[in-house]
Amino acid sequence: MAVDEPAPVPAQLDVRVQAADFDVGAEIARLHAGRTDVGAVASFVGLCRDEGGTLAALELEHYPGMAEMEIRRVAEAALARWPMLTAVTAIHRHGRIPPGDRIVLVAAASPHRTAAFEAAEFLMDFLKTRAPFWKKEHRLDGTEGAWVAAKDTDDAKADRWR
Amino acid sequence: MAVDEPAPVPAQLDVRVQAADFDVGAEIARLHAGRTDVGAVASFVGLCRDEGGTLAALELEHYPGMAEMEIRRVAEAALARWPMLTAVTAIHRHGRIPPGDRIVLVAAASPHRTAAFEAAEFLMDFLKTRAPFWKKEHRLDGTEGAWVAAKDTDDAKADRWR
Amino acid sequence: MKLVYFAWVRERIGLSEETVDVPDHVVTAGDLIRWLAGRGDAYAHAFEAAAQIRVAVDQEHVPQDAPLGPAREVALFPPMTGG
Amino acid sequence: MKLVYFAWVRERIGLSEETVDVPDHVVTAGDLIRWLAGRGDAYAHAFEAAAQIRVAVDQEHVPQDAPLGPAREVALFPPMTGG
Repeated sequence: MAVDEPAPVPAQLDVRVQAADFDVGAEIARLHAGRTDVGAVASFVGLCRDEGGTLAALELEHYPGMAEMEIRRVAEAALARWPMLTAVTAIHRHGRIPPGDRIVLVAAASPHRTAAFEAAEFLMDFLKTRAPFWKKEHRLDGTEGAWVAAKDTDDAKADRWR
Repeated sequence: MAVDEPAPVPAQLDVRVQAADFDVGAEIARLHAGRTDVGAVASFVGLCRDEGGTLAALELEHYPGMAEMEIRRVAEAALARWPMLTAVTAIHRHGRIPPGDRIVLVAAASPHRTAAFEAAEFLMDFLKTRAPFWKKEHRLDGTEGAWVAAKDTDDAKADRWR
Repeated sequence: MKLVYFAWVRERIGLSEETVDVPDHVVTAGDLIRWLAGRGDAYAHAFEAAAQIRVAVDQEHVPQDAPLGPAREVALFPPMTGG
Repeated sequence: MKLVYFAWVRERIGLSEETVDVPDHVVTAGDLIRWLAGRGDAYAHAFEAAAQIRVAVDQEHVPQDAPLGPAREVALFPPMTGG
């Protein structure tokens, strides 16, 4: 495991903040298309989950500009920490997202699997705790839902990497 | 994190050993399609990698029958270890696979991300060390390549989970 | 100084953004939160759990004890819940 | 007893599978490997690094000290390199 070997070409970094859905298969394929030095792509899809059967949608508010910059900073930290990574993609949606729909994708490509897995988990841990997004619930009965509370466990997961 | 909460319906388990390629986006989508209790799908794609620019293809030999059974045993161990998992998919190809092509997909779905990430990494670690597949190199110059040697680091990764 | 608010901070104040003249004694991000909390009931409610409030100066996270310096845009918001 | 071979074990022996009558003193998987290694140069080469050889009895991994019991199919192969 040549963890300290530099990638042969600069790593590809793709960060998007958008209202539209994304194509998971196409995004993962793009991380290794046309190259033969990538052995591993680890990825994560986060979905709008309905805990109690009462959710109409989550409204994702974001800080335009900073959201993209902050995710880019997290992705650059991952590239610095795992120099063997060949590519990282992070896409985060905003706006109204119903249960079952995709919210976020992170994917990391590398010659070997450990760096790809670790980087994908690192990206999610810091994206959760640093990217300026906030979720508000809209309920099926039309009543106003609550703002989703931040979880201490998410801070603890991010702190593991320090 | 209700790690010990049983999944509301039996987890979906899909194991395939096949010569054909697979559709990563469709497989990941299938892990959460039609349900709203899945918040996380972690996945891994393993690709044929050409270290030195001399590889024509890897030939993947497998033990028919046992290959599928052993991957299924590994997937069942993951479901036992992370009872919150809602679905696991593992697809492993055999036959001749050129550099850049997909070899393996594992994906795990769960309400929360930690179980999905851990299970995907667990599946790969044990699939590497327990599933009866062997890789032989075919070289571009037509000379017979070597059988790929098993790595001690892969055994060490699998041992972490014991 | 331009202030921008998000999520329940925005809802409680009733504004997405505003431009304010900040008195000289407001040096750090924490000073700003305490000063804003004194601007009326809506602000007091928004900043009642002051320690929870996150601050970004020109779109970068800063701790509450960081000096604001020549900030163009200061954002105040609850802990993030994206991902 | 049906024996099946994979990867370089198969190549060195020159057979994918064969059915053999195993003598009574062959009790464990390790006994089987040692007995096979004595069946000629090809087998000796296949099993020269005996400790590396993996064994599956009726398509389940077993350690070399496991008794073979009433096995229908015993597979002998190198460490796996899938994934």
